[in-house]
Amino acid sequence: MASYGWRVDDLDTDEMILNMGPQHPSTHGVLRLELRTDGEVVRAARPHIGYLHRCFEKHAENVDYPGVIPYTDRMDYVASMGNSLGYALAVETLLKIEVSPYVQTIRVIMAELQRIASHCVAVGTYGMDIGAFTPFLHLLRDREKILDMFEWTCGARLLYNYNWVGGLSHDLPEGFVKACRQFLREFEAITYPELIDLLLKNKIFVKRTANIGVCPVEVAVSYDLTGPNLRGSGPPRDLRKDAPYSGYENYEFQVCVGKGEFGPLGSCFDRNWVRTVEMAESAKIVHQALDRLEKMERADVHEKVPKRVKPPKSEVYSRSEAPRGQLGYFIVADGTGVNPYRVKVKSPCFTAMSVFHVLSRGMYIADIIALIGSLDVVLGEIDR
Amino acid sequence: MDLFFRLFPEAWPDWLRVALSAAIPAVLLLTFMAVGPIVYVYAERKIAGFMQDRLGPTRVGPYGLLQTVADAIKLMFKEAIYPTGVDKKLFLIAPCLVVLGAFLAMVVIPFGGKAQVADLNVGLFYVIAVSSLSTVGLIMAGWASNNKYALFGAMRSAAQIVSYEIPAVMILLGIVMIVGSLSLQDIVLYQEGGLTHWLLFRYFPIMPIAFVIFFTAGLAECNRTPFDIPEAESELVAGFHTEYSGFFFAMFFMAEYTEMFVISSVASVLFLGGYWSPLPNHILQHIGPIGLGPLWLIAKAWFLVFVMMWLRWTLPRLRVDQLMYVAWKVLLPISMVLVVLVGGLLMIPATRNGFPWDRWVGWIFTLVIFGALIAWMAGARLSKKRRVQDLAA
Amino acid sequence: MDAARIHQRLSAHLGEGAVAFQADALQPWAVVAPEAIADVAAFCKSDPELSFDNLMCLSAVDYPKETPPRLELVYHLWSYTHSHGFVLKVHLPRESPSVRTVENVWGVANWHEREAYDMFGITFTGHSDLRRILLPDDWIGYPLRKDWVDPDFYNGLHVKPTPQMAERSMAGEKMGVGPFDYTPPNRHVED
Amino acid sequence: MIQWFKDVWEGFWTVLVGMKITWRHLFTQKVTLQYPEEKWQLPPKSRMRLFMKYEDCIGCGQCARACPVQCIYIKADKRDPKATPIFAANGQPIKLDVTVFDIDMSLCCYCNLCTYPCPTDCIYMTPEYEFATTDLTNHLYHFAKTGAKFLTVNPKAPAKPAAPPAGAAPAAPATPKPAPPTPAPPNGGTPPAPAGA
Repeated sequence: MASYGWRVDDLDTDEMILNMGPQHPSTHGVLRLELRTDGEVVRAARPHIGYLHRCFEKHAENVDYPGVIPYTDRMDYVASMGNSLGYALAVETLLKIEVSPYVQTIRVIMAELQRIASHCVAVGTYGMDIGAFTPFLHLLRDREKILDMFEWTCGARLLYNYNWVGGLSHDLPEGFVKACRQFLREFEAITYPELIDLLLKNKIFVKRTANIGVCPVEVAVSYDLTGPNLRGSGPPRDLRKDAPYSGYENYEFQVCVGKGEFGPLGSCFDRNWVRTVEMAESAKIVHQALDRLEKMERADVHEKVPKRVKPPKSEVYSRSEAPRGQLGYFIVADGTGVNPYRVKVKSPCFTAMSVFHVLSRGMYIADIIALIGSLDVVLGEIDR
Repeated sequence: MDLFFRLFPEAWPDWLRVALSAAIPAVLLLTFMAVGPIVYVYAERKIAGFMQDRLGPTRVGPYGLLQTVADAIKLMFKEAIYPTGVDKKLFLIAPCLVVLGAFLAMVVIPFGGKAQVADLNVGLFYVIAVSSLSTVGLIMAGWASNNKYALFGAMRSAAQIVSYEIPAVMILLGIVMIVGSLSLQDIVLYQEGGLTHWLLFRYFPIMPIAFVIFFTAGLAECNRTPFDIPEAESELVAGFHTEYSGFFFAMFFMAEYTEMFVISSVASVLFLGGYWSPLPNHILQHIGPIGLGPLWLIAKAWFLVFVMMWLRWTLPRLRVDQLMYVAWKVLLPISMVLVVLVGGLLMIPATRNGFPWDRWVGWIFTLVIFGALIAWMAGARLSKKRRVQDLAA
Repeated sequence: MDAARIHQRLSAHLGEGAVAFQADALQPWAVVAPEAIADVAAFCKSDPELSFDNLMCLSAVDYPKETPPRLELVYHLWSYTHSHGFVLKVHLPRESPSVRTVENVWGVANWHEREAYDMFGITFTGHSDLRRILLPDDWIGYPLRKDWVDPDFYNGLHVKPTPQMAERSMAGEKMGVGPFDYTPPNRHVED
Repeated sequence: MIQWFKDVWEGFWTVLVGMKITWRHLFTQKVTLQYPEEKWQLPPKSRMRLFMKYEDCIGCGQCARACPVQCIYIKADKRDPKATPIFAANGQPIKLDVTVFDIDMSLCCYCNLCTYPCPTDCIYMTPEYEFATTDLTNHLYHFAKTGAKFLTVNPKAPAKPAAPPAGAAPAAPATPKPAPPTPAPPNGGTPPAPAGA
């Protein structure tokens, strides 16, 4: 047969720029991904962020110290109790205030309940990204119970302004301890095992997530992945154990680490597995905290709240373990004004997204969505 | 069709009589198939809701019954937008082809002894040929709507439907070898005599596996989870029908649900004994003069449609290359082995009519399954208290 | 290893004058010369004794009123192996601040530096793709500097309600919500 | 080869396990709340809409200063000392005449920071959440009203027995804080009436 003079590789198709987002059903908020795809395989990906930028740091310089807390709630709107706790701890180290153990225990209860609620959303939406719609709604049904508890305590369901500088805005209502125990029993008995069977042990889910988006430990540490993203790749790095704050040292719980059962360690499945197991650990912590609370007498939650917050001229970088990773506040106080001089937030999702272009080379388009879901990014926190 | 043919007087010219006798069942089928999706969409949303601990549509009409009627009317009057750069002719023909592909297969489905539009003696062959017609429509829709996501969806659906027809055809080969004829009417007549004679329980461990493979291939045929990759919501927004709106979107919707009913009815004809009632020697087969054949076929088909919906709200979605892996590396080898086994068993005179234990295994199998379902239904009480405050009480 | 010994180790490596040490702050820091930051960072990471393998946070702070007015880059480092932390600072002039990038040492610096460039105008030489990360690409000016004034228009849209608009709306006049009209947030604009 | 069989069996078995769970959820208690018919009683402390009892406001502006989004606007001018002294419910003498007290609920971030510094607890958040309007400017509530009846005798004065409070606020079901009534918006939505001195 006469050869036609062209060789096979002349025939390669040219690559196509595919725009995914900012209006896309599964980018967890307003994120635009510019993908250079060759057929189904992604050659290079470039995330564009900034669509949800609300100048948190500029606002923080124009409002007084307690006034910043409603703004911190709006950063990671899925786990806002964690944000305000981080900020309150930072300003308390500036003012050198030591909060009473009663308030510390309530803060731990609220932070851990918020962790369960946030991981419910994270694992639920991750299931929906892969296609399983039902686990998402089951988890949301239980998250509603946690939001009820928050509303019962401090009046708001999503953005609480509950952790104040030096104390809390409201005390726990009567019957809270009993209701919380009952909810946790139900969560551990029904929701958690069902989630494991319905979603995590499902062969299709395992096949879809087990060996994609594998992030080795050096890349994770170099790109400053923290929280479940880092623990999914192996090292048991958890701030609640390494640098305990707000009374975390007197609760025992394990640091959940990715095991790499179904594929290489550090895959999307492991990150998601860590989040699921962490929910059970948080439930254990809340049980212990409730026991501690019952043995304690009720202190006034406004006791250490200063009338006027004017810290001396100093700066501090304080870290706390938010559900999505290590949330750091770098606060510079100039000692004169009532407003903070500079507040810089190191948000865990911001650094998690920065590793995206490294992990996403050579993936399918369906896996890109799985990767974003497993990194569990919230665009409110990335764009601040 | 020949039933109506004798109705018309001989005096009329033949072509008119054939046309009329074909028109009446066609119109009947068309209305049945047009009403079908209205029921299926409502059933799907209600079942999805109940499986996710919520109520599903309850507002429009009593218990939300008129919800899909409202949707249909809305889609009828909504403006069908044609984005710029759309290939107008292809854009319009595509939904028609997809709907056509779904409807044509209804012609050979035997609803009763004589209640069948046309008893083609190549029935099965015709069904397979027609059901791949909708693939052409999908690709045309994806290509014509000038949208990268739609193109992805179209390419994926082409690869998926083509590669899932081969395991389905292999299984049909096994059935045809047992029954000896391609006509669906003969296949159903062969399964007369109650539950134990159904082909599902023939050569017991082999045919249930064949049924599962045929059902999975059918799922992939009509793009249902876990194979709904062409219109994967989370990646491709809506796949090939992203750009469609108004009545054309309704046509795609109708085609999908009709295809589901067609696949289920073909599966129930081949494996679950078509219009025969499960009880032996014609109990419940007809009450007085009225034959319950169509009722039985539709009941079995709707149970299979329920299983499809049940799967949709349980399983995540496969990736494209895993889809191909399942088709070529899992379903195909097993179905080839099954065909060889069935062929061998037919050759041996002893097992000419199935294994000796086929008879009583049928009853035990169904009782076990329905018993388990009822048992799980019992242990389903979740806590009644909806708000946390009443947890404390 | 506490901060003082880390400082000794650094100044031992770099020669005495390069690293000024501030001990009495809440978290003691060391000031490094702008041109020396690249190899200080490389040394911090590679040295087995320090092994700061994690750049926790890179922030920029603007001090216009200090003498001499400066832009400060603050590197918060952490070592997972020894679990100790340290703070490095770099003082930059406010006019055209530029410093070497540390992206090759810690990958996360890529996005932190892009944000510092976006908000403060600090150019990082050697950075892989230095462009604005949070603000739109055609935004003029660097908003987080202390002497930042909100522009009145951005691509024809009002950014700030003019005092007259606020008065007219407070007086009850219904401002039309057109593409360029602006319904001010009904607030008193104290002059 | 064995792995292939294990995969196929696991694939089939986990599908069945998943189906069992969803089948059971078909018959569990549903959680849907039919909103207009069934309404949930919000907990008393829930922060929905701000209300200000004009009779108790001494015009100090603490709430406006504490608000992070500056959505409270107060205009108050001196009362002439000769007029009859008036008092708030908790005995605070009212020395300023509040002419404009507007809260722009479209700006409010519901953070409840304004209720704490108020000396007379006259501003508080009520659990009433159904105040959607068609026009955004209707969310600008004006609490300053002209015909307000103030307490002319100091309720906390030790000598005389405390006169019953004037009950000027419209009666409504009781809610949190010192049992203040939930209000209908006094003249919400209408442009500010010319504030008389």
